Amino acid sequence: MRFARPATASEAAEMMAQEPGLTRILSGGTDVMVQLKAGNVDPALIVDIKHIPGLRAITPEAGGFRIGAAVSGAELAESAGVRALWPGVVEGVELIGSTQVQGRATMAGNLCNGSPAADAVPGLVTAKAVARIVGPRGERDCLVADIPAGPGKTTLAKGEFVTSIFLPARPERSGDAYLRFIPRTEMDIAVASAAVSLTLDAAGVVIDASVALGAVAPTVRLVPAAAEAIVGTRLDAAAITAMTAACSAACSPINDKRGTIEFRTQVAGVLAKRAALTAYSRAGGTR
Amino acid sequence: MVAVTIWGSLRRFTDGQGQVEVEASNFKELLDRLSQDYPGLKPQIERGVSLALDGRIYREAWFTEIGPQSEVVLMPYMAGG
Amino acid sequence: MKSIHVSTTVNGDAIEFICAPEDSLLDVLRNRMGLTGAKEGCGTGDCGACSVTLNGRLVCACLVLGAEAEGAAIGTIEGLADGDTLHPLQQSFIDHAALQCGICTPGILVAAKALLDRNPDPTDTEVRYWLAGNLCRCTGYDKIIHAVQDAAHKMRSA
Amino acid sequence: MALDNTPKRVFKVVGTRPPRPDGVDKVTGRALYGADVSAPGMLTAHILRSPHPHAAIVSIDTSAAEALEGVKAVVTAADFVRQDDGSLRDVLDNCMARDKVLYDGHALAAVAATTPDIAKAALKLIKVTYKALPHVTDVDAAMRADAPVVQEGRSLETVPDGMSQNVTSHCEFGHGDLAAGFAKADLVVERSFTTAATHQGYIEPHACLASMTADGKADLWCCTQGQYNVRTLCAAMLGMEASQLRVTASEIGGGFGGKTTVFIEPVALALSRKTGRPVKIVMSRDEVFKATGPTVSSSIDVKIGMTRDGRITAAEAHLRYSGGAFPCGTVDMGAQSAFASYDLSAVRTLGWNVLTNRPKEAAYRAPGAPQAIYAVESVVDELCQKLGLDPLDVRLMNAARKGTRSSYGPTFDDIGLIATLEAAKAHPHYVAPLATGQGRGLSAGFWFNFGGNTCVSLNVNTDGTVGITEGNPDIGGSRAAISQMAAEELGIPYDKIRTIIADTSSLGHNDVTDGSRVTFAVGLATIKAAQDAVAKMCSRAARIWGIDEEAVVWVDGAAMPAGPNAGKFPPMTLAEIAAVSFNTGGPIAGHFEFNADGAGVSFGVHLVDVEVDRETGATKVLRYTVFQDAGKAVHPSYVEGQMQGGAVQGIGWALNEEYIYGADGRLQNAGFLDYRVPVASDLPPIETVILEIPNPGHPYGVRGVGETPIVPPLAALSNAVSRAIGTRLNSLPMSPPRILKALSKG
Repeated sequence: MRFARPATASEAAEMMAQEPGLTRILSGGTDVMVQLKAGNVDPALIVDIKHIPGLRAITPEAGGFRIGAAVSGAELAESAGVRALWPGVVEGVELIGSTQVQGRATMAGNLCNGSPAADAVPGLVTAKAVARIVGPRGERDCLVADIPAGPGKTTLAKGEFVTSIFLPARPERSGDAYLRFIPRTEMDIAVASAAVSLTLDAAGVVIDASVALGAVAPTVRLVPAAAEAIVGTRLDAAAITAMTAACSAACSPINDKRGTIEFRTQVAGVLAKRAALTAYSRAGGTR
Repeated sequence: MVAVTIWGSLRRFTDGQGQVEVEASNFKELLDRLSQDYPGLKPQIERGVSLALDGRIYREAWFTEIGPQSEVVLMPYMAGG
Repeated sequence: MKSIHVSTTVNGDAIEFICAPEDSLLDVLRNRMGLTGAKEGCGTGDCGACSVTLNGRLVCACLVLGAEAEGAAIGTIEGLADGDTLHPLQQSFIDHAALQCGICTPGILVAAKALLDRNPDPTDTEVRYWLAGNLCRCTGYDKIIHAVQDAAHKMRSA
Repeated sequence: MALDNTPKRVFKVVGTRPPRPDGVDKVTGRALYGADVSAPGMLTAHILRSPHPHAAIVSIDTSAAEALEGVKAVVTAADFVRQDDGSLRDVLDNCMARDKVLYDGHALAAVAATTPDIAKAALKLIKVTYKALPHVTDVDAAMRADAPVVQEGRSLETVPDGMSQNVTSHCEFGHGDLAAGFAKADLVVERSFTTAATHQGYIEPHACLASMTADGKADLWCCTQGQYNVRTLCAAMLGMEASQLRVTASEIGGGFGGKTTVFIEPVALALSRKTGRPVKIVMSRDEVFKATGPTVSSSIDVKIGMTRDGRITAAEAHLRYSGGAFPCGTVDMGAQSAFASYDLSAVRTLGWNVLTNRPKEAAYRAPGAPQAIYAVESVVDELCQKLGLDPLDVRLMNAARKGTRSSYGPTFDDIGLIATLEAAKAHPHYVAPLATGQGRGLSAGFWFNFGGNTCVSLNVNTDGTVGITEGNPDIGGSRAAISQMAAEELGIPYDKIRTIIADTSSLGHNDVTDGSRVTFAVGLATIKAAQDAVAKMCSRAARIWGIDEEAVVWVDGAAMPAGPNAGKFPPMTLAEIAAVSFNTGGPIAGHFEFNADGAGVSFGVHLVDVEVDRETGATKVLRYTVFQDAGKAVHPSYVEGQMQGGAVQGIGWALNEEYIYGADGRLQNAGFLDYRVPVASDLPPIETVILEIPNPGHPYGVRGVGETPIVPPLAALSNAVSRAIGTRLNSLPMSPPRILKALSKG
């Protein structure tokens, strides 16, 4: 195994493209190091991207924020601006691991690890966040929702890696929230999770919504039917029931050591309901 | 004579009796006599037994004295955490 | 496998070491520097026994590569006391019997100091959530929370 | 000389909370644990483990591994002395599989190499040909006649004919006429329960460093609860004499019973013998989960009859425990402890141990008792609910007391159960209001407590300080408690005493730190060793004064002339006597060795409030109070610590901890991520109430306290959850999916 600390993104992409063996990006390292320890990956090259200029920066851009791929959860949590604009995204990132893991783990790493239970991803998906990707053939932008391809898999090509994630501006009276279920209060992987982002009109009626579920399908799942169920409502009981049902219907989870199909299906709906109510209140709505 | 209470699953080796009487003045004599009088108990005694004497549990202690009025209960050898 | 030469700072001392690319910072601290205060309880970031600070951030040393220490400032339990004067947290853990076997104690102290550096007056709930990544199997955490709070109180009134 | 042998009731040092002697080392990172030492020229070893739950080992070819550059030796079962004794053979076969691998993670070879990476690479070069065999991991399935047989020919003569060969032992306890008892009951409840295997979960993985020289002498450094037992086991497996093997116990990072045996220590010694170099082995966390002792898994039926006013008329329990792939006696202790809290005229418990393709059970805090008492206390609670009775009143009405014939045979002496129940009843927690969706549960618990073989030396230094050498690894502050008892007995300040833990060559045999024995038995031996030294100091003073040594008494740390000589000479303090010891006969030391008995049983009562999220099945523990009889709390902080730590391990067991096996027989959660021990944010403060009903078997009244606290939480939590959600779960852990499922049915 070789360890490299390139000075630029293009240099990093180049060395990964040229390496015939397995390569791994090291940003926070909280997933890669565990995989190395378990011996289930044996990369030929580890590329530390933390020293590439800009990758540890949070930069205001077009009313939103560009978040460098090496920004840790703890650093993101300290950014009052991002939290004010996208509180649900920040709370998702903050739920990744312990305080110690927060000191290292990154939003981009959480995305590129490809876990269907990744805490950062449902919020990013409902935010319509865009990842900037650098590869041997240059730079491209891609919706975060289009990056996960299945457990442990992404749509990134050989040599490509995420350099930043852009959280867009959003209209007034918008709010988002993320909730997950874990057996303990901390330190677990989500058994099911839900993110809801919505925008209200002046009367408190939902005019735009997005609902995404985690850990209930091979990738984080956007549930348009759940969003439709609440658009045009003030989250009355009937709307909530319809949204919950749409969420449960969208689930195709597995039975494993962390939870059953039945449990995940039911709890995903419960979490979506609770997240929607929080997002609604963050958007300034009163029911 | 000392009356020794044995535990239920050993009764098949004592002709069904839950309590047997043996001549003994200490733990060692008691175990020897039990093995002699009830050979079926021998494997268990060799694996190890504890002895409750008037409510106190002894794990080995051969020379622990047993009075004629003592309450003597045989128990499996115990190990803990 | 090519060894890497690393220059770093540990508890304020400039240190150089050679490590393999796959060595974790924990491996380096324990096996190359003889700093065995950070413990390996899991090697996967789930127990917190190897907590150290890396450029002021609380991290699990088992989830950091040794090579990443280049140019960084690392803080370990061995640097918590000021010479022969214990840090108030250390004294408080002894006074409140906040340790039994003590294997988790170095990690918890490093983590608790990182908390009090940021938040000198945390609530019990804040202490509990901050320390959720530090497993302790002996104490049930109760005396740990008391010890942290008492140290915080003493540090605030100092 | 005259020694005061009446139980002491006024204490100066015992009952205070001084700083522990190992405190500074442990808060500064200086304390040396199992993995913290190295030796010049040291090799590192790694162990090859079976991926199969059950397979015959057809062949092991180590030649390619041995040929790898940097590999210095490979060992397999062939490198150890085959044992005739069944239990020793089991320990050895668990360290290194001989003919069959019996569980996922079973060790079958080990490699010592110049670096850890080379050792790991070499493991991949060992070619093992397995013949896979059918496996069974569930205790009830393993009892069926057609179940795969884990080991043949292991059934004791106690097992009734016609059972599966997986049943290795059977026991029965109790007295009275069950049928008549049940006939008197107004209500009989019969329920079946299961509990998952749980791991002790100590944060320090097993680690050792072995060094054997060409003349056959060896040193072994390891984290263990009993260095003498390690010596006994390793010497037998290596064919060594005990005197040639010195075992030093490192500081120990938790044990809870799991470090009372050996796993890697004989392997490191064998590799060191083969290479002539020191060999270090440190287990990884997944090895700890896969191959070291979890507790038993269990399946239990309980039937209890009760009158309308709450009197238990008859009680019966059938317990099926599996201690994994080797015979295990834990069910005996479960069967004996199941009904220990009750005064019963008709009671019977039957137990069976069953082999499964799981790791060999190791003791875990009150082994066998939590499972049995969980089932019993759940049924008692259900009876209380159905009959509309207060669960504390019912327990008080039926409580075992002095003179009760216990369910396991002996008649109880002074025990603290009633006082403990009354303390719970009088506590504000018991009557605090509960909100909707919340529930309160309670349970009693019991442990026998052990004494055992103990040896202590006490040396009086010429400057008036004292060194104590004892032989039991300190897992929870025992060095402090022992120093306190010595200070009390000698009448000198606590900080004049330093207690250390001897290696096996420096002191006679001591049983492992188990069964809550140390503060009781080592404490007692320390008191006796102190009395031995005091007698010698009185004698020295008598000679200095020229009076009869019978006329000297020891008061407040000084020899005083007594009787006809009272007041004739000023008292001589310990320091003054010590200062002239070279002139008065040489160094002064006290010693005591014995096989302790009279440990005194221990009872506890736990109260817990929970709130259950009915939409997710999540349980939040809101309030928790532990009531326990400590006899006499020597260092109350560490007594509280035992009560709190045991309670939290029990909470983990009740709510989330479990060994999860797949249909393939492999352990699915061999790590702290998915083996979910409680974290700080899961818990409320754990309140404690220490009762002190003196143990007549100890001069200060001390009882062991360490094990009982893990017993009540299982049923206390289950009873609280059941009352909160209105339906009863009879299976542990009560994980959220199980609670949600119960709610959807209820």
